[in-house]
Amino acid sequence: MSDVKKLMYVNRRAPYGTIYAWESLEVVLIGAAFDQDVSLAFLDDGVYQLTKGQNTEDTGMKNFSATYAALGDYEVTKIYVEKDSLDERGLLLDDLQHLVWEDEDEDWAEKDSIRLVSRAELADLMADQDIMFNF
Amino acid sequence: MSDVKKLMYVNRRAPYGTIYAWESLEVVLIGAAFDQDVSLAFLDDGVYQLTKGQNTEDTGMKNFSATYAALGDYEVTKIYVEKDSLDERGLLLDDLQHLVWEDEDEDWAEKDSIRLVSRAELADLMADQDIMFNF
Amino acid sequence: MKLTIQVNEGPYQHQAADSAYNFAKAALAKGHEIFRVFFYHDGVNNGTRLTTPPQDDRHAVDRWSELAREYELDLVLCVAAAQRRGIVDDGEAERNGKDATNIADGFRISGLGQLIEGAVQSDRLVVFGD
Amino acid sequence: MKLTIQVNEGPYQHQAADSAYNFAKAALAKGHEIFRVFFYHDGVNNGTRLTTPPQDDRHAVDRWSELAREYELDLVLCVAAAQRRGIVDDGEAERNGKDATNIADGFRISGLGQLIEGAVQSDRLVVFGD
Amino acid sequence: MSILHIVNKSPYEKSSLYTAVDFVKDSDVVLLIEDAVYAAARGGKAAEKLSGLDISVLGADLAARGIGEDKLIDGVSVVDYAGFVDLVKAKDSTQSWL
Amino acid sequence: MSILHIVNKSPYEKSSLYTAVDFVKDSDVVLLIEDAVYAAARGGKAAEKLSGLDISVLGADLAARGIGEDKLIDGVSVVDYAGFVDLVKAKDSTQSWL
Repeated sequence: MSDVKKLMYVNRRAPYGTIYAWESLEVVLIGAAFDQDVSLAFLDDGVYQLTKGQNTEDTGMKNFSATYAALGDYEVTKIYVEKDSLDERGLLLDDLQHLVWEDEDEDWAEKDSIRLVSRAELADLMADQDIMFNF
Repeated sequence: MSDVKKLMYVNRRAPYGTIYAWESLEVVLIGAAFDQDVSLAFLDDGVYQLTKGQNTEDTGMKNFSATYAALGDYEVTKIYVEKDSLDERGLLLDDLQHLVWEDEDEDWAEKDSIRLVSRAELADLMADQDIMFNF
Repeated sequence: MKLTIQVNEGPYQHQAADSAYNFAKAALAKGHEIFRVFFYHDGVNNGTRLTTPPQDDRHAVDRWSELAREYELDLVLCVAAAQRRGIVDDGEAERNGKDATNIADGFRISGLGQLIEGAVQSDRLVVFGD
Repeated sequence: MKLTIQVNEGPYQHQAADSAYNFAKAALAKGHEIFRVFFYHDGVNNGTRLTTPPQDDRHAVDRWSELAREYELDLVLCVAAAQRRGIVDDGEAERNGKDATNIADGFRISGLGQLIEGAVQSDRLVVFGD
Repeated sequence: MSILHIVNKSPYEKSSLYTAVDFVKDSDVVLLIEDAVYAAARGGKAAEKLSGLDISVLGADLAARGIGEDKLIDGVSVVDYAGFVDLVKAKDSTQSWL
Repeated sequence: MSILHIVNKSPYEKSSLYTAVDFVKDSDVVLLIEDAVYAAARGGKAAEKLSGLDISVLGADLAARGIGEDKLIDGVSVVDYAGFVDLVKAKDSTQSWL
């Protein structure tokens, strides 16, 4: 499988204020069909994309937050959340949705998709990518 | 002249990276015909709009910096530049264009249009406006 | 209260376009008068009838058109900004030799003076942008 | 080197659209191959033929069309983004019941898969945005 | 005269809020909308910038971002769009810190 | 593998540059384009963030903003668009800190 590349979607924007979060999630869903080695990184205001309890009703905008929970079904299982960004914003891991995937190799055991990483760890992961998508 | 309002154009963006600086200057030129009490404020990255020596040739973009020098002819004579913004960017007044206007009441004496102000002074000026234009 | 509203960004990309619409609707519901809504910069992109958003999303253009119909709103697209972004009515198409128009119902194209006039004639100017 | 270029912003409002064009031109001049230019988000607004910038300014749309003609570039507008912003070709007009089209010469509308494919098939992806 | 200062950008992404607060006078109100509502979330580093100011936050934008009113710093008022309109009327002018 | 970090926003307006520099490794290059070129101007508060990094700046964008090369901090390289292309080729991947 030498033609499998490492793709990372780098999410640094809050949802709703701009469309970048939503339209980049659309890329991830389409990209899942390409059988590449995919990961998502959330840092800076991007961590806000994953918060629980989003209700857009009074803004008239479309609520797309439920889509993140479907990522496991698309075999997108590596979701890196950068810890400093959470800390700066007063967020805890528990403020984010609990995203999981089912591991086919372990009798469909449910596993966490979100992996908390430091800036240094995320930098190492980025250095290892073939392609980074920025929105 | 009770129908004369105080209008302030508040410029906080760098030129060229986005079109806001250029298109807001277009508003100022058109607005000059309305015989209101007009002033311009430059703060944050807006102070970059007034820098000398802009040459856009290699970017392919239109250089509109010469237009600022024409503001005096449009009777736009109050140009407030916020000093903290200059300091933070390492800019001196001498890095900006020398903008002038001719005072009809004093035999067309040439006077400086740019007035350096502190944040507190600019806040006082803003509090005194009827309308502020933001771009 | 008489209001002029300025919209600096296009639909969908920035929430500014949504905020402006929601604010306008609330002001009208409270009985205030909207003298004019002036679309500037990418804001002119709110005035194209060629938009087809997903069916489960709001239609950012049509709802302005509907609000304009209901309240006889004056929705003005800046001509200079519209020319740069390709928003065209019959007059502009003829002037600039374009083979199509895309302006939406309830919008008109006019000069920047309309923004100044709106601001001066109104009690308040409220700006929505990026 | 084989390149895919992604453009996230429309013409004039953000320099991103200019930077992408200047970068593309320089890469072609050096003999590199541009596999695809993918216009996403407001970037699809680079592909409307209804634009009429001031005569003393660059024509941000026409120069892409000319570059495409000279180098047989593949200029792709994302269909989902184009529907939200009102960029329409013949097929889209028919599908969505629109009475006009505005797509410019040398551009085509296609799916997001074209971005992924471009990135995977190329040696580098370079993104220009806000 | 009094000003309604409207801020719509996240303080973690853009400097607008930090500039805006330097220009707020005693009779003014700061209204946080869109991504600026994050500034009023308790525990965030930006929250301290708001202390001592008369702050309103648009409820629709808080809800969209999943920020419960129990997570706000003390003393901020939550308003709906009608309340936004009332604030515009109550102050003599508006300034949008874009 | 090495990364070309592309930054295009003013450090005085947006936080992108401050985040980007946290992710730069020894083999990486930071390229400043558009409004990010202001970061490399001597005397500005953002300049110190660049010390110790391999910095290139797009000359066309410096000239547009009236920043002479004599006003740049020490050690930065000025490149044209062709040099931008060379940097993309020289590094294994690119990351645009939008």
